Amino acid sequence: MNQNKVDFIELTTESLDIGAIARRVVPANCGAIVTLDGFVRQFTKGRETLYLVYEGYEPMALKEMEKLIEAAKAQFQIENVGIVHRLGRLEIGETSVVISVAAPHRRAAFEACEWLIKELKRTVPIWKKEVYADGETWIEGDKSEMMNDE
Amino acid sequence: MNQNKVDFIELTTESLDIGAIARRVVPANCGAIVTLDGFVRQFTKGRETLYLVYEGYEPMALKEMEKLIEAAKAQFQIENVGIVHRLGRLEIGETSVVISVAAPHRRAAFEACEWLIKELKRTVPIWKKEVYADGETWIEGDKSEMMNDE
Amino acid sequence: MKVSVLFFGATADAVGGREVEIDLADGSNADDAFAEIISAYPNLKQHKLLFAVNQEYADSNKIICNGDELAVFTAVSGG
Amino acid sequence: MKVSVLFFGATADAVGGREVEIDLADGSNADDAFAEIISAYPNLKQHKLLFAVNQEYADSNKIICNGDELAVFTAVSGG
Repeated sequence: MNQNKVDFIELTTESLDIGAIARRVVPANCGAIVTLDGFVRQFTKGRETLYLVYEGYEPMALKEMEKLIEAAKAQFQIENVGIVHRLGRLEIGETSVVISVAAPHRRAAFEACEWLIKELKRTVPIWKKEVYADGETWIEGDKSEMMNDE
Repeated sequence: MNQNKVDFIELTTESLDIGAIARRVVPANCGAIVTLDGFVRQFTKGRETLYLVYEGYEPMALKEMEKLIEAAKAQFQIENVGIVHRLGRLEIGETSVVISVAAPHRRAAFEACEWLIKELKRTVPIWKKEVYADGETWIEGDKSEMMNDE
Repeated sequence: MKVSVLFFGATADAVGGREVEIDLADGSNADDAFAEIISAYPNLKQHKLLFAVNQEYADSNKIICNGDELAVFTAVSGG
Repeated sequence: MKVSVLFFGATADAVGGREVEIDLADGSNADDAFAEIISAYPNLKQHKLLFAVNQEYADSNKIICNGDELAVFTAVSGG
């Protein structure tokens, strides 16, 4: 199966094409891709966001994403994984992260994709700043969650 | 939330653009879309497929897909659902079905998307014919599974 | 009364056509209708069949009416 | 010895910069280093912090070496 290996991780400031990302993880023996598309919400708890800025500790983020793929492949019967996270300024409705998982059976693809986004939000050093009409805030994750599982 | 309602179901013989389908289900209060992309496998149980032909009982298929969306929305906290199934001849690697589910929280999107593809494969009157080098076969689903749950 | 019966995929191949008209006694229910169809096209017996009336999965006891659209097909395999 | 310390997002705002150099006693471990950084930039105390050494989450007891890359940041919020 190694000749089909097409995992990839990328950080980019360009806009993300979900379909193109999903297509890149297709191997010949698979029948399903599950793709998570995370994007910029207009309203969070009733407050309107004008736009977001994502910043990453890029080399460490890539290493952590690589680790997530390795861990996902050890846990789930999946073939290929693609993770692309966008950085920089994102407008409302734009995609910030795409995770595509190809697997022979869709159950594993669903499980792995859900696990990957959960872990990405916990471990990959990327931060978002929400910009409102009247200010801006760097969003901080839940450290206790991070530390308990690491 | 009704002004954001953008559910859709379609049958088409055109090729499917996963990204474009996923984008159509984005409402302002959601942060995640989960998309299932089913496609034509080159090998099934070691046998090589040259191409597939999908046929549908189109008006009934649309009604059954509509019912699935209603049932999914009754069960899961989701906002919008798009289901597009392709019919006609499909080459290896082409997408046959895309199901995109947008939800405020990704857990519900994953659950609903997985439920929808499982039910679609059980209830929506569409059939596939696998064409091999040495013949062709209409694939028949598992009727007992269908009848037990209906 | 006359009703039309649609076939798809494997059942269309088995009966050699995609649509036929059958004559049914008034008051026939779905089970009666589908028994009639199968006896007219015994090739269908090789398949596990599902039945629909007016684009809904059929309840065995559903009374068939003039002009109804029946369909006979194998368990589905889309997706 | 000299090591560089990187800050991102909220911690970059708190210290007013994205990178500083600090002097550490030889044999310092990660806990010592980060205590030093926090005492130099007390604004950081307002945040729940994570620490990395050479682009890996830091083990408290990890001995810091000359030229290591340290980083101080808040719990992540990507995705």
